Amino acid sequence: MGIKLSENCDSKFQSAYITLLSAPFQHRFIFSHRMAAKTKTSAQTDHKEAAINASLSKEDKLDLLREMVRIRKFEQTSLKHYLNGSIGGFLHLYIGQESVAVGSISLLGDDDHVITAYRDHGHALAVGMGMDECMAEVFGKATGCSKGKGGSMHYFAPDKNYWGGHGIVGGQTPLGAGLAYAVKYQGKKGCCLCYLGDGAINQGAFHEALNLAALWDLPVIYIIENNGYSMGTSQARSSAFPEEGLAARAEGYNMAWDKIDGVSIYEIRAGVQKAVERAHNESKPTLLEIATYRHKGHSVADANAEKYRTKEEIKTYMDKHDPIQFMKDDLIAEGILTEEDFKAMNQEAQKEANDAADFAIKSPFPEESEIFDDIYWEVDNNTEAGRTGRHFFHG
Amino acid sequence: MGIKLSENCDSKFQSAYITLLSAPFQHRFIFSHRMAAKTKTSAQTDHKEAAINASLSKEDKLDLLREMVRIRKFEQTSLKHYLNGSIGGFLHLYIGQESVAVGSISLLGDDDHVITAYRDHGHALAVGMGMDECMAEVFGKATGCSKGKGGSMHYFAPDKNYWGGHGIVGGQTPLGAGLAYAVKYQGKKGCCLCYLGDGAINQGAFHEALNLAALWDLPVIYIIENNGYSMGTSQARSSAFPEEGLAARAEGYNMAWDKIDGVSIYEIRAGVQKAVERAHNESKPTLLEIATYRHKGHSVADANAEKYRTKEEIKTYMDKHDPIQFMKDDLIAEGILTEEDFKAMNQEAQKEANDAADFAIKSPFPEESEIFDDIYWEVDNNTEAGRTGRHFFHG
Amino acid sequence: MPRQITYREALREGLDEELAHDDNVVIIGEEVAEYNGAYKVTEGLWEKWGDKRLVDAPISEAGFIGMGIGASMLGIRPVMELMFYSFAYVAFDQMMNNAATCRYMSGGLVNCPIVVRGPANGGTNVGATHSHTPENIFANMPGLKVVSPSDAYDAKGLIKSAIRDNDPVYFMESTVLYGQTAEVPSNDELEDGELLVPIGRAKVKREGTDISLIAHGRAVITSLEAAEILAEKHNINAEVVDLRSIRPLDEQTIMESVRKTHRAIYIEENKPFCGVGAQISSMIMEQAFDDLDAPVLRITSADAPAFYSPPIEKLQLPQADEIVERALSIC
Amino acid sequence: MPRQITYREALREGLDEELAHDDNVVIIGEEVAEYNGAYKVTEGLWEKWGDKRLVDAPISEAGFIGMGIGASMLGIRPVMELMFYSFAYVAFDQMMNNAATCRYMSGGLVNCPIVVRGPANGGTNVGATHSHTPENIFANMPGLKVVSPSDAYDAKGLIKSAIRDNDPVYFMESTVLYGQTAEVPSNDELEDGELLVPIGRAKVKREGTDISLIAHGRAVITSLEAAEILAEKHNINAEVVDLRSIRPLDEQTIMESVRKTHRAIYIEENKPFCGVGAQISSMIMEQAFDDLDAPVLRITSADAPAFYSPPIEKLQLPQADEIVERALSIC
Ligand SMILES: Cc1ncc(C[n+]2csc(CCOP(=O)(O)OP(=O)(O)O)c2C)c(N)n1
Ligand SMILES: Cc1ncc(C[n+]2csc(CCOP(=O)(O)OP(=O)(O)O)c2C)c(N)n1
Ligand SMILES: [Mg+2]
Ligand SMILES: [Mg+2]
Repeated sequence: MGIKLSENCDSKFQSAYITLLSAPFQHRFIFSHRMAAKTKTSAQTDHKEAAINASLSKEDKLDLLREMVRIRKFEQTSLKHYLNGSIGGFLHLYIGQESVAVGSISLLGDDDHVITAYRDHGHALAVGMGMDECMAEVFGKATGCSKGKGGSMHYFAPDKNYWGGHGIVGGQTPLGAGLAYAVKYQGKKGCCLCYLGDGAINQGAFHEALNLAALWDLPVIYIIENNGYSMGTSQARSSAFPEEGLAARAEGYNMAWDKIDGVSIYEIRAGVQKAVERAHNESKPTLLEIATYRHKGHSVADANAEKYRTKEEIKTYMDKHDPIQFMKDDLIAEGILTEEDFKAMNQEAQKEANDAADFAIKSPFPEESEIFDDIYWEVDNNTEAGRTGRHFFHG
Repeated sequence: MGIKLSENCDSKFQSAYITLLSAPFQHRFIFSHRMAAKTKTSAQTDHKEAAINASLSKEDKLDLLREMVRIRKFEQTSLKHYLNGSIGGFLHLYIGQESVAVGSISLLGDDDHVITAYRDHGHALAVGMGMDECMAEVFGKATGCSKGKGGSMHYFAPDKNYWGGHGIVGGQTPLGAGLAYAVKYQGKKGCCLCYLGDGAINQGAFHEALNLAALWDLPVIYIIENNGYSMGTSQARSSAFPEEGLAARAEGYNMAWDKIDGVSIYEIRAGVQKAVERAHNESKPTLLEIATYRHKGHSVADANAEKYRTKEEIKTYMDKHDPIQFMKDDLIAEGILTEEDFKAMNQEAQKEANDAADFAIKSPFPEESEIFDDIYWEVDNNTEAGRTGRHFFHG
Repeated sequence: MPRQITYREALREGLDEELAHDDNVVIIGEEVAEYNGAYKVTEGLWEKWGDKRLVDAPISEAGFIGMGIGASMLGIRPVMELMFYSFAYVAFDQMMNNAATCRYMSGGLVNCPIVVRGPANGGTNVGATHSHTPENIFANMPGLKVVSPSDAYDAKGLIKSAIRDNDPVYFMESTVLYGQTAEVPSNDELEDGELLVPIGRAKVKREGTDISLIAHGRAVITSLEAAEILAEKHNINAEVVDLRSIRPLDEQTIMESVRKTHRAIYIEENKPFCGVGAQISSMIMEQAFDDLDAPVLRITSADAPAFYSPPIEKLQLPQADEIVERALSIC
Repeated sequence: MPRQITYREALREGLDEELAHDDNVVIIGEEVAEYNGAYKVTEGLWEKWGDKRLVDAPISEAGFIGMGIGASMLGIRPVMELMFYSFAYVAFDQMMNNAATCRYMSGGLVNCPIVVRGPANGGTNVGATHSHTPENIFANMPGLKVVSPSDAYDAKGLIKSAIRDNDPVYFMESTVLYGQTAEVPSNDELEDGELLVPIGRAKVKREGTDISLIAHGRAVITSLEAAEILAEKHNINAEVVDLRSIRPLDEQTIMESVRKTHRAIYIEENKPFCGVGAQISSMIMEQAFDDLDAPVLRITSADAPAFYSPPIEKLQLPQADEIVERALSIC
């Protein structure tokens, strides 16, 4: 029944981990969530030696780390400007989860596509969007990637095969199936990575999308970024699931699935690569669950971030399960990175983020006249159809 | 993982059955659907000897058969009047599936509730609604159970714990969870049987309801009446599912599940009883899949009923897997029924159905003035709230 | 003799021509392929075009319509059938958010050339859940287009335009009209070789001078009946205007008619509260207040869920008699 | 000194009192219990009432609202929180069909005393998907009630009435108003010992003679501001009418006001096409045509998805200045 991909669901991770935690937290985390401590295990080494990772050059590895660091600096910088009042609305930071977007997106080619939820900055930078346009967007500036119309939750870059940034929980999951459908329809060898949260798995649209993907052999890979919480609700309080975890829901659709420990970008790359190959070669979907953790609150406005999670838990994750630390230590051990290099990398990324903030600050707000642009393609392009009939109404 | 209740998923049923079928049909029925031929097997005998069945008196058994026969005659009679033009709209007949409603509902007590989809006549009669009010409803008469307002798809009898009759596929499944929620909230030892079709399992609302039921330990029993088709689409063309069948989707929610062969009302009673006990004693949900078959088209208007299914297939089911035939033969073998008795039972039921049709025909249509009744409780009851403000508008 | 075909055939021809016109057009919906469509609109198309172009979907409207929206972003042109438009309610978020707002939220980087079509009408004794008429609801949302043809000619011409349109078009038909015939020229009779009716242009179905009966969908037919009675029995010459497209809206044709007749009634099978008629009548009164000799009236479906019982349900819908009576009250 | 509390506190008091008043009242929603509510409306209630009465739900709006509807049929009185009313769109079928039509389709055997509440507003830079205002959409459906309080007094009085109402009530709040205070008497100051505001009665928030500014929700506040400017700068005495309840509707108070002032503007944060204002203005013009000295005008949110950028989004909403300007155009 179903196809359980690998037996790397190493129970030692889980039990080792659980002993670190306070009792109520154990209750909440029961079953599915696990991340390795940053000390390497043989399993980690295995992933690093997987073909997709073994072929990485020294520069490739440094690039992966750099990408994660860039995301973190971007997020820390946007946080700063949110706290000083320059940014409003929602700001859902990706800090702690960087390995997921960077690791998985690093595997993609020209006919592969990406779509995600509102916690979308990491994926945006990983697909190659610039910090300037991303930062300007959260500031609501005309120079933003969505001209200030979408905001933090709604980044798009179709030229980079990046289809958003979606605010309605689970709403992007049928779209992800659709992108895969299009790729297949057009006879291309490609796939779509569609990310969602652990809370999002309980939206009906996701279930419908899973069935369609499995039934029609769509090359879509659903990646549950399981950070243990949907806002203040732990996974155990929002989802019923079997011992094997959330991804095991795939069994009901006879769909391949796997669980991945997100602390290691190597494990992510090794695991996601199998799914990408399945999509490319067999046009089959996969459901992946990647254990990860968000260091910050649900959004910057989350006043309870240290209430529903113990300080101890947060500290444990930050100290022992941080994917950046983990890779940094690994590259130092491998001898291709020094503490100095790492510092320089951080400084560079920080400078880039600061420059982006300066760019955003200096950029103009959109014009009032733009309110009625970008609603209808036909109007924007001043076609015959766009000129026929009244498209907009006042009261 | 999950709880597979029993090992009665007897592969011999399936393979024995499949050899009866033409090749395309085999393709369509691959995996999940199975019903026993009407000759008894030891498995059947086992079910008959289950405590819940062993305790049945001779009269009880005849009552079960009579109930199925009543449903069939009701349906055949409504069909006749649809074909002669007295009934319009949709008419989804339950012919062939009678054992499901009768067998499962026969197990219920005062605090147990029932809700189903639009193929709702069988359940209505099984909970004890009268043929007159049911027949008058399809005729759109004022004497109908819903005063002619709901029609064939929307029978209700709250006094009999029967909560409809729902036309939107899957729409009743959260309601079923809600009825169970109420029973539990009020501290009663009861449950809700919520029926749905094999096509309905792909509605998002059902998936959300499954998660809620499992997460919150709601005493709801979802019964998939798997008749192999949703309209003209076979189960294999609408659902992705593992070898174990549709009910195995419960695994993803760590929910108990089982598959039942619907040809035998004993098997249904034995299987559903376990779920009822689980609901009553542990307040836990169950997902059941009952293999069954509809002899007629999706609705009477289904012009293709003999296109998407071969005539041979339909004949096989009618001849070899009909639950009424099956029970009749069994009771004759047991020596508590004769061919004569059965004939009399049919005649009696036919007379009751004919009388109901006469009642319906003679009944008046509703009055135009009733259009604005039964919309707001407060208006109907002429309360202060119902008299405050304008509730209805004309153009 | 001019060619007469049914509304159903007209739609089918339109779909067939667009399948031929653009390889990216794909028709997806419940029972649209092997079953030939629940209402036989797609009859024969699966046989002709095969599995790739006609796809039977599971009963997962949110899933497959959302999928279509995603595919449309990459250039596929999905034409989704809702067996009943009422089932849009389980796909509502996909249709209101993803189809309507992605363009805006991306600052114009994305567009969704999807068509969602199906019957949106009451009057067939299928009960309240199957009789919704959500023209007003979808037209409320900027980014969406809502079209509602009342005859075979427009059904063909508009479905073709809808499929070629680069914005989401929600195309609302009527099961009651599927069997109605109208004159629809074959392509070789046409100068351009095909029939494209622009979205956003109303049609004066009957010229008149005394009162404007403005309507969409099947209510146009009822209005034409009423106009005949008004002419024959009451010597009142009513003009009948068919919106055809609700958004974009042909305001000009409406206003020209009203400025000529000085009286108007909006007729629709939509429910009254915040219905299409509320919008149109309020627009007319705002813009042509001094041209009006009487308030604009509205005739809608009864403000109640659909009644199953056939004789009563009929009374819930706008009737020609009622139109006549109310027209007389202001003429 | 009269007691001043915030809109948020007023809602909380109302919920708390109803939890005490009826054991069948249960509050269900995302983050309503342990987290104290995303907007802190339910703060402290879980601590006080425990797991049975305050229930944190998974992100399954169709599932848990549908569940609430089912439970309400058996006498439970669920008060469901939508974190944003925009999320109603994933539960739309449950809210439009199951809650609204089961009573009708059962010939009156069933009723659904459910409340679905949450903020339905734009103006907080959260983008188009989170800024829907579906008052018009739900009020379109007979069987539903739609309520929209504009101040703390009404928030408390109406939520209590909504919970006691035996029909489904969709209760639309505003995050922008949560922090606003108003005078709300404590129960011991009240004759009946509690504050119940009837659903279906509008409130004249400011008496005037020259023009009626009719509004609901936060637009009432904007209208009051405009009325002050009109009085101070233009010597125009505007009457401000707060609908409070959109369906049922207090037509009488509206008409009385308009018959007195002969001029009216409807102001709302709803979108224009088939918005609440379309309904009200069309009703006024139909019924009071001869009493009007000018057409009824409408001021709504801009007819575009919500713009994220804060300074532009503000311009999308009705402004006091705009109301003043348009009032002057007809006074
Ligand atoms: C349909 C819907 N319901 C509720 C919300 C509000 N909301 C936004 S994010 C969120 C939590 C989602 O958690 P999860 O899926 O685990 O993702 P994470 O935030 O952890 O990345 C909620 C409840 C929403 N945006 N959409
Ligand atoms: C949301 C929704 N989509 C589509 C339909 C139309 N429809 C009614 S019944 C049906 C088939 C359902 O099949 P299944 O669930 O297997 O039940 P069965 O008819 O076999 O009892 C369809 C597609 C509907 N009523 N509701
Ligand atoms: Mg999460
Ligand atoms: Mg079926």
